[in-house]
Amino acid sequence: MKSHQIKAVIEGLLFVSGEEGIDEKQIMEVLQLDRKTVKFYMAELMEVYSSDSRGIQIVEIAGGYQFTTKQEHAPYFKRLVQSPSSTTLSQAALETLAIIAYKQPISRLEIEDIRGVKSERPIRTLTAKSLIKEVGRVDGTGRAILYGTTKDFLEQFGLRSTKELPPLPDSVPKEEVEEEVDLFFSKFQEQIASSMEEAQPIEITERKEFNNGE
Amino acid sequence: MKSHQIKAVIEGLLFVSGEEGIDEKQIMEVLQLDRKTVKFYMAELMEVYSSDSRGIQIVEIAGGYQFTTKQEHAPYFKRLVQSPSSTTLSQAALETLAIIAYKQPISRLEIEDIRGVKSERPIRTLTAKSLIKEVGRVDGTGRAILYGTTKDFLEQFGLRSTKELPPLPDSVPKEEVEEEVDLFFSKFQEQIASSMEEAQPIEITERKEFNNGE
Amino acid sequence: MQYSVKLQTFEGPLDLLLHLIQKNDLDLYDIPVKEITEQYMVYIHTMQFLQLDIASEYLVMAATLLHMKSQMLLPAQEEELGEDEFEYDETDDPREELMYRLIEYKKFKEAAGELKERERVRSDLFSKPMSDLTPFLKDSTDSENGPNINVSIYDMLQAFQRMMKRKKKTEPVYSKIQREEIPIDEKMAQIMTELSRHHGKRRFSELFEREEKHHIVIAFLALLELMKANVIVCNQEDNFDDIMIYQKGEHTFEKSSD
Repeated sequence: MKSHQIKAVIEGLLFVSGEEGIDEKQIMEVLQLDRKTVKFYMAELMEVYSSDSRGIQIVEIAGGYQFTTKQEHAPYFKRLVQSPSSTTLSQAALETLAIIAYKQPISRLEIEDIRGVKSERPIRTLTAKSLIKEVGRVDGTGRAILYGTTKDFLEQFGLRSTKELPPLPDSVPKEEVEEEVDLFFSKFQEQIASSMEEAQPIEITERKEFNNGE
Repeated sequence: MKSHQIKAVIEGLLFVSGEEGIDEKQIMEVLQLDRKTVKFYMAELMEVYSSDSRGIQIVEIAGGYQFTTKQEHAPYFKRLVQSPSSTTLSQAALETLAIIAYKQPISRLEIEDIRGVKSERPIRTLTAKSLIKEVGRVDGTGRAILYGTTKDFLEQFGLRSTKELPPLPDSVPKEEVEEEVDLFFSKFQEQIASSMEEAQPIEITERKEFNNGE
Repeated sequence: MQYSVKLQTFEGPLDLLLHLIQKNDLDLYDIPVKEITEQYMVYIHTMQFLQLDIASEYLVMAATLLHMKSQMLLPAQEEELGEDEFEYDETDDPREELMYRLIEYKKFKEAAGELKERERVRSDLFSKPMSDLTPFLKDSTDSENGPNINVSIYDMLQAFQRMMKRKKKTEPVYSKIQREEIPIDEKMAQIMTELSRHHGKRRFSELFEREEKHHIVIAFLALLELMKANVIVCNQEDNFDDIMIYQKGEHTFEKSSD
């Protein structure tokens, strides 16, 4: 088979696979080629498709390849079709997912240690969305579940592997302070001001209010 | 917009429309072009795609256009369907398949109610893999599609009919339950059990508020 | 309604603390404990003023901060402390632990932001559903194979079971909660009785009848009062560990049976 025919077949395979994508291994099996040769043709095809005059591109994700449209054309498609990952995640789910992605395998307790809050719900949501899964158990009593990310995670975030995750920021740059004033915060500021003026020990007022509440 | 960009966007439009194809009119609207101009660009694109080195072609269908694979590549797609690597199903797809198998005929909304997450994609995958199909429509407005399993599904799992499906596991393995007894859940299981007998669609399960904030 | 939206942007006490530190332009590596504690408490009060639910984590952090504040005010205490537990080296900065946690949390908060951005970019890329390949199966010569998928019925049932397990955890437990008035003085006395009954040592989790916020808060406040009165000492080994309470005075700190 000639090389232009091989590329044609790969193009067809990418097309039929659509959002599911196609693995290198599947291409190898279908075309009876070795991995190196497949990689070679894929690189050539990706090059061809990267041209400005093309409306489709090949993206590499989770050990496979996928046809997608180009980001700059997004406005044209938004009106026509639903976005593949239009369901966005809550901040809680994103934080939990970030911790799992970087620290996998990790138990719920370790996640909660980092977040400082209970994290059962985001873990459930992420499991339901197939973004994380059980990857093992802690040895010893309790045998807590260890979580890791899934192939769907890589797909939804357009990653080839978890190694492609950007390095964790380890220094803490000072960020600009958000200047959002709302009802709550003006209230908050008022109270700060008044509590400063009165300069009362905070423990005393605290007791009273806790008693009233609930 | 330059002509090569216009062609790029049309290419993207053809791609996202997939097997359904796209009307001339839709292209006109999205790109704000008149019919004559669209016809001109389509002719150019079709010319480009007719090359031997392409694995996709553009065909004209009832007032619109459609990407399809080429007939001479059919043997490769056959191999793709039967390739051992294309043959695993994700947790999401398996869950969805289980629900459809036991609750058919069932609509997408009912499936999503049970799973607690959007399920369009696993449904599409299962359809593409010929494990499920449309078996009817819900009466009334909307006429939602009802899904059921296929003959291929029975073959795949070595069943003569869906009546041969083993009873649903109605208890979660004990050692894995870390939480205290949940009255609601036993209620839920009872209802599943009874609704299985009566072969009614499940409506009892999800309440929207459970998923709040995730 | 407006502020409940705003409040949800805090993902817990650490997030709130980071916010306070940033808002007031404080140094994360040298946190002024007094100031941050006061602001934090004001925040908690404001939440109550607006009659919002306060998650227990926020109260635990309040305790940590108050404890830290008192630790930094009081001269280090010399105590006979049994074997391993409960040791404060004079040179230890009590803020270190909190600082470490805040830095660690901040990292992942930022990483979450990057994930969000990635997700957004990714959602701008459109694709198409996988094509229906059944026609290719139909005219295949060896069509008796079916789709030849590498899963068994047990994989399917297992997937179903996993889903049930996940769902089970999502279902709420309904229970009736009766309002009770528990005066703090009474609770304080109760704790002291408990302590003397258990060799002067008790876990915080053993000090309230039910794990309800109301009970926990009262027990917690009573503890603070008792600490202030200098009749008990508390120790928490690790974040989220149970707090150990030791009675001061005639009782020695012996290890309990567990």
